[in-house]
Amino acid sequence: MSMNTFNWKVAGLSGEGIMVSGLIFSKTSSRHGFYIFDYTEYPSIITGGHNTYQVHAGIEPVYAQKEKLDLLLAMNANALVEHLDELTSNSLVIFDSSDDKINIAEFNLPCKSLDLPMVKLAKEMGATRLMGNNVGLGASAYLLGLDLEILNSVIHDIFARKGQEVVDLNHKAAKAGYEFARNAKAAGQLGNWDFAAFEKQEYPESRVTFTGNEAVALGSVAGGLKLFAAYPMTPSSSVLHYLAAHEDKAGIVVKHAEDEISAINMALGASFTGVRSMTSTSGGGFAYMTEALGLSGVSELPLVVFESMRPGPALGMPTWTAQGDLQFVVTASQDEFPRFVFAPGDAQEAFEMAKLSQELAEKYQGLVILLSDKYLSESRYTAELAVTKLSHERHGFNQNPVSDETGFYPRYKIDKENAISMRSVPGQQGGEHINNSYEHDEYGLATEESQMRISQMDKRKRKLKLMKSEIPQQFYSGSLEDEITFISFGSTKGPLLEAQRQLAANGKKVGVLNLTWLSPFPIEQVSKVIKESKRVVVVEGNQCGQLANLITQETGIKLEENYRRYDGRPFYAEEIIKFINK
Amino acid sequence: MSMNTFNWKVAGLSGEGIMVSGLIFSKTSSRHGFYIFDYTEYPSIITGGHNTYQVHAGIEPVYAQKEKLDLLLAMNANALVEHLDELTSNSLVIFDSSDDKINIAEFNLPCKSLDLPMVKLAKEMGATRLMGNNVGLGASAYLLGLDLEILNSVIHDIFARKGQEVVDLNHKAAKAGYEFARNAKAAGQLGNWDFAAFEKQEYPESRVTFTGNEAVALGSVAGGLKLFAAYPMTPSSSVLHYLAAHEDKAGIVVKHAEDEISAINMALGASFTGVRSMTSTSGGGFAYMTEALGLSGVSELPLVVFESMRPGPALGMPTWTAQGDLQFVVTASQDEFPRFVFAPGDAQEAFEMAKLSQELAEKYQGLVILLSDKYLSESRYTAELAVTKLSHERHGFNQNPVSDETGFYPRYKIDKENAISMRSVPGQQGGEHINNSYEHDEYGLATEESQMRISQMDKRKRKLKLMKSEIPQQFYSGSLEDEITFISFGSTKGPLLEAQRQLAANGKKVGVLNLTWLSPFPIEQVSKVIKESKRVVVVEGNQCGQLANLITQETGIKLEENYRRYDGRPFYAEEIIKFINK
Amino acid sequence: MSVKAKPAYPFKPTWCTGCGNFGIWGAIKMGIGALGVPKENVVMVYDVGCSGNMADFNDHYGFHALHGRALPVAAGIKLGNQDLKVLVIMGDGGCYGEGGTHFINLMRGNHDVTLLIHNNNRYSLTTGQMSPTTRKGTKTKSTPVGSIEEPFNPIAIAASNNAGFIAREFAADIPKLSARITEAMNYDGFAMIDILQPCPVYNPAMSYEWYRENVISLESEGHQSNSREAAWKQAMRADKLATGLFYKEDKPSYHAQVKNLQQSSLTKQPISDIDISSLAVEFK
Amino acid sequence: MSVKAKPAYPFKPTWCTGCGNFGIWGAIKMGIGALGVPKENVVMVYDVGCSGNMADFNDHYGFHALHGRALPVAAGIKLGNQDLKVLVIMGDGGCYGEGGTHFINLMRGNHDVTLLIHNNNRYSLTTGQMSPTTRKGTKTKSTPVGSIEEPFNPIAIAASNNAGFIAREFAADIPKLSARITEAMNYDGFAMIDILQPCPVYNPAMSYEWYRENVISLESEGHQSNSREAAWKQAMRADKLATGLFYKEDKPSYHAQVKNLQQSSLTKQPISDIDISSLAVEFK
Ligand SMILES: Cc1ncc(C[n+]2csc(CCOP(=O)(O)OP(=O)(O)O)c2C)c(N)n1
Ligand SMILES: Cc1ncc(C[n+]2csc(CCOP(=O)(O)OP(=O)(O)O)c2C)c(N)n1
Ligand code: SF4
Ligand code: SF4
Ligand SMILES: [Mg+2]
Ligand SMILES: [Mg+2]
Repeated sequence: MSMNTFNWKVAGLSGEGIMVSGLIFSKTSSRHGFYIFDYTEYPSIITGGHNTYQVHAGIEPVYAQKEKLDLLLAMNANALVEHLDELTSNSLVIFDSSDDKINIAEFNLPCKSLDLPMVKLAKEMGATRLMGNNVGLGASAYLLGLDLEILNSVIHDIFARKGQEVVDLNHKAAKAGYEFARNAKAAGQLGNWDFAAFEKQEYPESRVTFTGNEAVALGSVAGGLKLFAAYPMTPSSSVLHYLAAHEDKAGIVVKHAEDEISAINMALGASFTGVRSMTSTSGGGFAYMTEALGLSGVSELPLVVFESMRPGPALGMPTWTAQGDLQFVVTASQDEFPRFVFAPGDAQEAFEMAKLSQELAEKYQGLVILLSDKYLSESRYTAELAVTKLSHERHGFNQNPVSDETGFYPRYKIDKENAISMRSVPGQQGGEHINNSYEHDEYGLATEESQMRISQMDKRKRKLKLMKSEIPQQFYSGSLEDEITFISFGSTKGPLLEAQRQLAANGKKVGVLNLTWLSPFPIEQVSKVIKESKRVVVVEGNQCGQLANLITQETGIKLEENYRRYDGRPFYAEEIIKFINK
Repeated sequence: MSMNTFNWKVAGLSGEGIMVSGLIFSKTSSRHGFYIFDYTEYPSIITGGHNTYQVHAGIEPVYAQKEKLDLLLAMNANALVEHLDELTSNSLVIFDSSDDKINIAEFNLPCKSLDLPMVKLAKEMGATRLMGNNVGLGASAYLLGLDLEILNSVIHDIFARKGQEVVDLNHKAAKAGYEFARNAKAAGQLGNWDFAAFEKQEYPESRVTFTGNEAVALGSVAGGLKLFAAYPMTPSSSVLHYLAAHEDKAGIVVKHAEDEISAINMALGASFTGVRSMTSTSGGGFAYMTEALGLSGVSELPLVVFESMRPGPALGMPTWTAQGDLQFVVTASQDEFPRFVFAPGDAQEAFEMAKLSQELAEKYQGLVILLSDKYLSESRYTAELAVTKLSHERHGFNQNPVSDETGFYPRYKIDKENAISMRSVPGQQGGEHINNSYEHDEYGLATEESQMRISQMDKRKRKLKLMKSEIPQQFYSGSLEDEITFISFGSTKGPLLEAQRQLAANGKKVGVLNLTWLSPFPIEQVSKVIKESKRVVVVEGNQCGQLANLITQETGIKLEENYRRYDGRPFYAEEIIKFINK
Repeated sequence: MSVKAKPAYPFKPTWCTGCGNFGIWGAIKMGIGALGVPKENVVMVYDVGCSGNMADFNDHYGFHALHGRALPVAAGIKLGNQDLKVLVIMGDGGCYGEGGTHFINLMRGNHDVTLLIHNNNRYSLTTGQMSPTTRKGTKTKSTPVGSIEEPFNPIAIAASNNAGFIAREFAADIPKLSARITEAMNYDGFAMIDILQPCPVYNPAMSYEWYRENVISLESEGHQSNSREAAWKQAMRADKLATGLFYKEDKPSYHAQVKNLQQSSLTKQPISDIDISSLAVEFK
Repeated sequence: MSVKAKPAYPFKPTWCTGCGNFGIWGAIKMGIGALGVPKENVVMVYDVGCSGNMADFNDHYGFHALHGRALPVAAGIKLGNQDLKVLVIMGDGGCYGEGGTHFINLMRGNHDVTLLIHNNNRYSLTTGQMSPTTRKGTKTKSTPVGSIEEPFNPIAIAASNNAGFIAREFAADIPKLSARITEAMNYDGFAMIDILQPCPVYNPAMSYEWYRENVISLESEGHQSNSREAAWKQAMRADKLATGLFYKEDKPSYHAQVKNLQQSSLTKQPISDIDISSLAVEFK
């Protein structure tokens, strides 16, 4: 039991409503004004595998999942086996002995438990087996001191599209669970178990909770996305699903293409007409997109590619997390051209950077790769949407292109003062040019001439200098006194902040430098922090230390100490602490 | 005119026999016992573009093309325009005023010239226009002091399959040119022009001349290649053409697949049955192969991928050279697995390394990428084939696989002492297992378990240590006294050696460290040379310094000085010298 | 009970209750059994998908390929060792979408492999998006207001594209399907069976009952399987989904036309005695 | 003369003497001319190949795509701005080989683009290897003892795969080809013309004379272009190569079925006024 936080988990068979139940509980927590962090695990099969959804909530920001549970809602016997290690003497387990044929004594639980006849209670009131989950939610709410009204409001919002009858039954089920737990506790069935419930907080107008992928999708829409073409691949698919489902409200066009190659080339085609476009995939699909990245590069076409990592090589472990594609995405595609590579650290940053990606792709007429991983993509975070009305200027469009004596418009004009040349789009008279995947001259016509080649390569490289000037302050929470400075990128931010907080509570000061800009690389910032740090540990989700490699390549500094994980699981603050204490 | 070398070039319209003429002249030179280096240029269209073939020959090894010509055989007026800069007062130009309507005075040649009526002479003897090229070859032979008999022997070998009549006509044409030149010289038409011809040398039994691609193809056959599947892409296609044409003699199967993805997956399928296999492509096709690289990695299937670079991004300049894919091939594919990346420096090394690649792919059960570029792939070098009979042992095949109680064979057995587990192949009783693109257990069945994942990742990584022990001495021609040490990779070796020789002749000592092993990287060797060098210059064929990046990443040493070229043209010794003298 | 159970090998199917893959799986085992070929001589190549998850449920040599790429792997295996029987398991998504060009191009080569397409009209493993065979107007996760594309017709395409053995069967008709699998695996060349596979989770509309009502057997129609035209017409009909053998024609398979495979498979050709001297001659 | 000449814009064709691309090029210019559409509203998307080299010879907006990928680019352009006329130039290698899955899948969507396939039965730009339409037994650089595959039949495939406008013409019949191009570009949907293109350099056997002897016009046969079956039969006949309009059917094009494109093209939809508040609700 920790101060003003709780850590709740539901676990059971995939396909049996675990995900929805978790979401309901998470939203309920959030509507109490709590910060939440949700983490889910599921296997790469459709039903029958083991599925978990855990919610870490608190009145102060929470950054990551926690290992030790306050409350485990075990939807079958296997859930007890799988999560025994996560229980302490202060935990509580809810299970359903009648439905799941559980003899609880066999499990040697270290903690108290509540035998809740979820299925029976549900069926008694005419509800379905699956609705029994809400009995468990109601009980959880009572035990952690949550408001049944708020739980009911969430249940309403989630099930409204299935009709009032369904909503009512679910409400009844929740209430039954709530009351069962109250009675059991009152009857002393939980012994001395208790949870120090904390107060509801203010629930700000701007507050939302969403997953990294939802944040990316929404951020892209906020950034002016118009054409989204993609091909499903775990863990990126929910961006496609979200955008397809909201095509209308978002005012965009979504195309599920026949493969990743088609998706990226469609996005480039649309970009040529002047609309902001994007594709999304995971590492395997990204592999097939690599040639087209260079087409964006050589023809200076704006393009945003979202890539959400999972463990490889090849198919690897589809539903697990990893940070093993970093060096691949930084160098992917033949030859060289400037690119942005961003790796947001949480959903708030994912939203902001997705928005920014749309902007910067257009401004610098080229490629932005937005890198995520299963952990960020499918975990749910608290965020604030301060601004919901946006107005974008357009960058680099010549409103009155004029062709010269060649009959063509110098779309790729060489101008040493100005790396970025003005575009024209089809339909504009006088703007005719070729958008070429070959090396080309100022009009876009193919060339093999030495001088023109050099000029166009140099023109494209000149953009890099401007791109570097966009690099913002990287997330750095630390000071000169820190005993250790952790350097990480992307989603590793959360567990490190969680570790930082826990260590601080024990009087140990550590700093966290989390990089979200991987290309162009924030050389000076990173060098400075490293030089001023007493001890640096690079923490990343791969085996060979790709961030460490990149840091060495860019700064010339070799960093010897690192903590790496490559088993598909996310980092845990507890383990990071163990690592540095050993 | 240089000491015991000549530099000859033929230039004209592509599709008009320039390539064959150049080849004949090159072979003629080689059969004099001279070392040769041939370099060709042509555009990415089928006929009508400007095409050149140049032969640098000498009695000492020659390493690269030279800028200044001893003799230019200009097959049209454009050839004179294009190559004016390459002429000195000592050069000689052969042209055909009557056929090409050339008024030679207009060109302000710095040198003497010979007006040779190639087409007229050919037609007079009943030969075709194109056979007129042989008139030019005959004249060239006379003027550079070559043996007409040897020229005729080459003409015979090249045209024999077209019948004796064609051979005879070509012989006549060569003779006519030879005599015309002799008469012209005797008549004083060349003024004081003369060439210090040098002696025929011994022509060793083992001597051959071949292009980098031919060397790779032949070396692969020598290495036990059995199944070759590929898709054409300049400048890799000649490997496909060569192997297809020699399927029978080489005892292999060649498949032109419907795309690169099919090619690499076919090669992997064949590899699963136990045969040595390979695919080939250029950067654009390699992009589509990147996912399957990881399949080789995760399932530990031997595979050799030949990649010949050309300038990009995207289609770039198909028929020109570049070294811009280095970092891409080193990191390509999602997540991490050990791989060899080799970049031979000349045709001799290309032959040896292609042979070695077949061996090492099998030995380490994984991926070998053999990296070339247009310059190495299509330039012709002198080499020695000392050994033409080869016998290969097989690595890692369990002759008597035994399945255990699971009914499967532990193909991916975890053994901390032994990173390499023994394979079984379909058809072997008791060897049943799954070759999986998912993460898998010891039998190859899919797993998402944390411990098994870590074990298999660690197993694969353990191979890296053994692979490192294979790293041979990298090519290093230098000493502690050198004023400059050049570091390069792959085909840049030649121009640097040429520069080294020319500088040495002028009393300036420079060293050359040319890397052919890029992964695993020869960290110690490179660090040592750098530390012992007075001044290091990294020379590479790209804009951003990818070799320099890799060196920094691997050694932690930042190298500031570099000489780079990214206009599709190869390095020239003359320009390297100019660079370091400025 | 409080100890994690070790899995039994091969693993037990993880398909959803009612999944059409169960029937196909049964038919495959029976169909292979009837071949009378030693277990180790049958290689199964699996694409990625719910269908491909079968890789862990069988006891043959297996190759779990990348999404859409099972066919080139299979062709490569057969080129490496033609003495093997090669059976390819693909989904409609992998076969007609991601790997579409392999399907249309390797078919023309008559590579001697048997291809089963578990056609459930969905990308099921990735939770039910539209696939190339999804009917126009269908709402899926990637087409929430209805798909716009008209569906791909694999049988008609095969009939127009030189395939020598073309069949369609229903997943639930196990005896017929297993016999067809045996027949296909005995055929010397490229044999495809498009299998109508119910996916109750993501394609509930096309249920077992729906199929029973909409399927008609070619045999009952007196269809002659030696006419491409008749095959094409049956494939194109809008009223019913015909099952059975649409077309069969004897012709040499790919490897039978490769000179270096006339004597023996590549796996049997040693590399202990390579002589490149005759190849070296042209470089003199 | 001793100064390098500056190129004239657009560049002059670099095709070999006698190349069939000359005729097609002429027909394209005439065909577009007859549309009466302003030059800037016609976008040409070129695949890589000898055919695609035409990118530098025209004066329209052009997109020179990656090998095999011209179709998805074209579909993307049309989705971005449906007011443009989109004409796609591909070779048989890019369209039916490398890009085969785009061909079979985008066709089904009825994207409103016109696709010209310069079908010379070879990969010509890469010096003449086998392509998907190369006839069985043909010796090419990649098949020196004769190709094993039977050829891909694009017309029969299109007839089996929901294409709404299917034609074949001969490169040298410029009036007929140009009229067909105009007709195809006026068609609202996916219109393909497979063009028989002589390549005297790498496919000398299929010369102009050969084609003249082997081509027959559908018009002369009284072919009715409203029957898929008749189209398919004409496509499959072995004796002759029929030219003309095989099939035509009116149906809504892809963009016409996308709700957000009913009012205007995406390019006309501003991004100066985005409101995500209604989207944010579900995240509360
Ligand atoms: C390159 C790549 N893209 C996408 C995916 C994700 N993916 C896995 S299976 C699949 C589709 C499965 O559909 P289908 O082939 O019809 O098989 P089913 O699950 O329906 O049996 C997809 C898109 C992947 N694994 N690799
Ligand atoms: C990914 C990739 N693979 C291969 C190539 C090489 N390539 C360029 S054009 C071409 C084939 C051209 O054939 P086709 O499309 O029929 O056009 P044609 O030249 O015959 O007009 C190939 C293989 C490439 N550019 N990109
Ligand atoms: S999702 Fe569909 S295809 Fe996949 S296992 Fe379940 S029922 Fe079968
Ligand atoms: S190679 Fe063939 S297709 Fe290419 S330009 Fe020449 S004749 Fe035309
Ligand atoms: Mg499917
Ligand atoms: Mg072609």
